[in-house]
Amino acid sequence: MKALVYVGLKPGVLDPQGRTISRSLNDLGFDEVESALQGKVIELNLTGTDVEAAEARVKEMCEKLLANTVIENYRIEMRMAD
Amino acid sequence: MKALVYVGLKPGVLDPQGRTISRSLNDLGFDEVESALQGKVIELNLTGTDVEAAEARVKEMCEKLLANTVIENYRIEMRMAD
Amino acid sequence: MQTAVIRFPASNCDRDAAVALEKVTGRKPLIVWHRETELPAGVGFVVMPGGFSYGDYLRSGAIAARSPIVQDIKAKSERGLAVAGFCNGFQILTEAGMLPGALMRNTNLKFVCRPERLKVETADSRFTKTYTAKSEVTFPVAHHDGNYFADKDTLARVEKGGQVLFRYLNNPNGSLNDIAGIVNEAGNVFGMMPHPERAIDPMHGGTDGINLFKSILETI
Amino acid sequence: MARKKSEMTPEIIAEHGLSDSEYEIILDRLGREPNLNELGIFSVMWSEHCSYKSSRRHLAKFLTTGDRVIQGPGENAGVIDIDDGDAIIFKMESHNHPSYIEPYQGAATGVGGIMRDVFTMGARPIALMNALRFGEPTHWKTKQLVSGVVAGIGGYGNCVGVPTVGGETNFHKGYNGNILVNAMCVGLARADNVFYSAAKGVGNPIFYVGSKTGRDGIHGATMASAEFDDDSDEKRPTVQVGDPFTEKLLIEACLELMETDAIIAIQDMGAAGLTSSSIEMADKGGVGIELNLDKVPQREPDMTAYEMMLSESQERMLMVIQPGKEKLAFDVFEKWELDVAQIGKTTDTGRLVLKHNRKKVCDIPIAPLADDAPNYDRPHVKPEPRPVLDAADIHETQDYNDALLRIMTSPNIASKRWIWEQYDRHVMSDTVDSSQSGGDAAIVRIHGTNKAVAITTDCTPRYVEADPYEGGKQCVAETWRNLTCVGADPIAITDCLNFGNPERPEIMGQFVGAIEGMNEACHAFDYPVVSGNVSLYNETNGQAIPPTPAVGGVGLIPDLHKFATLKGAQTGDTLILIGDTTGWLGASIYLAEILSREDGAPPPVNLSVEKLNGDYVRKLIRNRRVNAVHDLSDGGLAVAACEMAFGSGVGMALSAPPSGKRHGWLFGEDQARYLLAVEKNSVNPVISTAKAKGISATIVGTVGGNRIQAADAFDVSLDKLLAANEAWLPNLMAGDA
Ligand SMILES: Nc1ncnc2c1ncn2[C@@H]1O[C@H](COP(=O)(O)OP(=O)(O)O)[C@@H](O)[C@H]1O
Ligand SMILES: [Mg+2]
Repeated sequence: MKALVYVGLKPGVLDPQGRTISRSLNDLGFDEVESALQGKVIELNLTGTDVEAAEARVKEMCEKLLANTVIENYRIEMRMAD
Repeated sequence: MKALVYVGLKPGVLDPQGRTISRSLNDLGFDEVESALQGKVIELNLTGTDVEAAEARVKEMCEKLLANTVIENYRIEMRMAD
Repeated sequence: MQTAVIRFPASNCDRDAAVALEKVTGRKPLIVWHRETELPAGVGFVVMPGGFSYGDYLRSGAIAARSPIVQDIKAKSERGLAVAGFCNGFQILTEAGMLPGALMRNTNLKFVCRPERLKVETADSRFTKTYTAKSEVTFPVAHHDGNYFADKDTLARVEKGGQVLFRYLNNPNGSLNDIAGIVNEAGNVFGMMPHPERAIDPMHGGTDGINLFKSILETI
Repeated sequence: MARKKSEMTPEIIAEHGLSDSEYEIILDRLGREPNLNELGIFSVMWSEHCSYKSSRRHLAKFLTTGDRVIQGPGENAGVIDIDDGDAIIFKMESHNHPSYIEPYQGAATGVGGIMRDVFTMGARPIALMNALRFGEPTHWKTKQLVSGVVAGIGGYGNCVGVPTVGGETNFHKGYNGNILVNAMCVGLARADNVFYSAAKGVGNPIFYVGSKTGRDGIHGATMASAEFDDDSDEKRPTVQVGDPFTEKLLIEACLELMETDAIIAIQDMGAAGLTSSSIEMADKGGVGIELNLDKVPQREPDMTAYEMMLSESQERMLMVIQPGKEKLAFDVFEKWELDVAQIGKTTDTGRLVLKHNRKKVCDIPIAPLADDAPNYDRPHVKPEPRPVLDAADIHETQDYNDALLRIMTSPNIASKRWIWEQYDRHVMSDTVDSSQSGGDAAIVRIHGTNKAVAITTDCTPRYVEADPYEGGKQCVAETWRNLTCVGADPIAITDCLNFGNPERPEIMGQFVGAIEGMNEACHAFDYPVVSGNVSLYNETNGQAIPPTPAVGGVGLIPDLHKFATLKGAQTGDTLILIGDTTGWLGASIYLAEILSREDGAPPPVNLSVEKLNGDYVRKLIRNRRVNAVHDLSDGGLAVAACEMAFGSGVGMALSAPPSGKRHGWLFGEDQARYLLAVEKNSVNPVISTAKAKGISATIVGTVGGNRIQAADAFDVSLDKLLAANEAWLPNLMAGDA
């Protein structure tokens, strides 16, 4: 089983990385880029088969380690192995 | 219009971040974590309405700036504004 | 006074901190390995040193903040133990929730190493009592993630409570309100991005940092 | 013949970079055909990178011994004695090709690799340097390369916690297609606890420590020995990713184990990974080695023997452990959370035997791999000597203010603050002086003592291009001079010889000429080469880089009460120039920046004058006769005076030339010269003693005010000039991602 955890900055927190990316894209001639945000994806490979239980555990991982909730939001997507 | 660009290390490339994350999740008692991979998501806000044309441009952005294809893969997801 | 420096994997200013503590106390600090679950008895002051604990992977200081020894230090700090974190140590203290706010990537996205002038905001604290309020000091900075952030309410509370001890005169990283170092509400846990432990020797970085160690060690 | 029904097609052999005659030697030594694993092993061992097949016979000419040399070339790094039982271990290495392909990781792993060379020998790394060459600032790729390389060097060194204290950075169109990233590491060890790579004994356990093995950079060593063409961007091989966190743990773990008697021999896995490390250890110790590849910690499933032997995964070490100390070794490495495995043993067969999946997959004699490696005497031709230019025939600028400003904001002279502020220069708390002051050599204190090492890297490729022999001399002389400027006794050098394709006689001519020139300087100064590295095939589409033999010098400051920098000039000081000025403008910065010309012979280096002048300057520093010292190099007297003014924060006024034209006087690049800021009452003794020794010493100006002036030439505000000098690189790099 896999969990995809998306971690991004909360709205209102300045994202210098995103800003630099959009500026550099503009500099390269990609004028259509209005703004950019950069976040992280953490892909976890998990043992077990109970998706619901696993998701609850992943939520705990996020709160405990994967996200810093002072500045970050997170979102979890569970996937069965393909 | 939005483009979500997922950038991750190619399979086989060392991912020291992912390894350290999975180890420390194990240390915190999350034994179900077998491995972890860390990647980036870049969310681009774009002007224009032609999704196909936009996607081709985003692909170009990936090749030129957003990913280093020597070690990284990328995947693009287009979204109409909601 | 027995002091201690915590050593995490890839701490790299642990020796610098130890040299500073020995210089001021005349006694070698204990070096405590991160796997320990309890601080040795009798330690009155703990330094979380600079470096790149766990490679700064995930977020700077994040993984170290979850280590067993930090849980023990956190509990003891709630009962009054004096703790200071410099650079990565500051990041660890915010990640552990021992200090408010967070340290984000420098706004120009680059690592910055330079001597930085700071204003001592107040001498009314355990960590700055031997400085003159509003005086200027120079400490080196060397970090990639030193951009102090806190939400509006937290920031207002920190400012109002006089918890800001040092401010940059020439903000190198985008920190809100030019904040370089803060103390917790109780006044016993302190963190700063600049390196006072690299400013204790005229041959290397000047001597402006000595008073910081003197201040805290006098009060214990 | 056996080759008829061979599995080894000419294509496979060619893909492995082996020539027909090299393959014949393999057949002869083995008495049979190699299998693919064996072919791969021969191919990396006989690559230019590992075998030095084009350079070996010329490197052998170097002076490599001296009173303070504990270990010269041939080990992972050179070792010198700095008294009191302390030893300094250092080396410089290139990571050019990978840095061009993936600037961040290429540069980062370059730093990681050179550090491993140093701590493998028992030294704690205490300083890093970097010598960088990029293409034209306006070239489309340059900015991205500068940005990535600098971030990579900082990202690795900062994390590991070793200060990056200095370096040099050039820009020239000759590097558009091939940048140079040369990193140097200096470490501190106890002279009686240095570790070597020769395996010893029979049946001793072989340990693998560090990161797991993946399919990284397979054939990296052969890549470093091949030219680029336009397709290289497409055929990009995998580049290794560095993990400075593991490196830091590896340093601490190795140094901890080195405090015990558990290690018999140790070797880092650099280029050609497990292959070259095991073969070098066995060959040096005259033993055989048997490895069970099933035991190798692996990052990916189903790795073949071929892949494991050729992988260039980073942060790995191989060691021979004292029997009975296995548990001790395991305990230390496990404490530091490193992968560790006992993967084999030493044997008395003189053969490398590999087992995988319970089958023997390689069985070859070790001696031919190392000793019988090809050793070519490539044809070489001397370049036509260039004419000596007479300053009188060279156009003199009509606007000296403008000329000074242009030179001070030119790519090679402009401040490199944008670069070195991204490097932690202070960690370990022993940096006495670094890039920060713009000084000639970095000064790093030996922890807990009152002595220090001085470190510098130098090379002036345009001189080497103009005349490889004189240019080679100059590179060594400049490092010697820079160490002297801070009051150090120069001890020894390391080098990184970056050149084009050695199969071209004119390139080989540059290479041979430079080495012979360097060596002459080494002899004149009693200044041996103790380690080094060769990087050839730095060319794209037949366009070679300017010949760039980068030299890293190390010296000793015995007493930190007596050293100098260019920071100490005081208002009221007199400026004294040591050394003769003829106004040499051939191959100068003035010629390049003001007249867009790169012609003319470079300034000759008179080594005995160089020695005489330098020894005198060092003595003045030791006697505390001078407040500030700076040597004259690129841009001559004018640039040296500006740099001293920047470092000291006070203006300088230069007097009119004693004779000759002003441009030659101000911007000429005659060698063996130093600019001293001397307190008033020391001026007469400094000059009269010089005269007595036959050394040219001239009063050339005074210190004070806030302007940079030269009589009848320029007069500009110090602040304005400094601001312009500082602005050039940040402006170039503005907005990089
Ligand atoms: N890549 C770099 N890394 C660190 N420091 C650098 C780098 N490039 C230049 N510097 C610093 O800038 C200063 C000027 O360099 P350079 O002109 O090469 O000095 P010199 O001519 O005396 O050898 C030196 O102090 C040097 O250490
Ligand atoms: Mg110099």
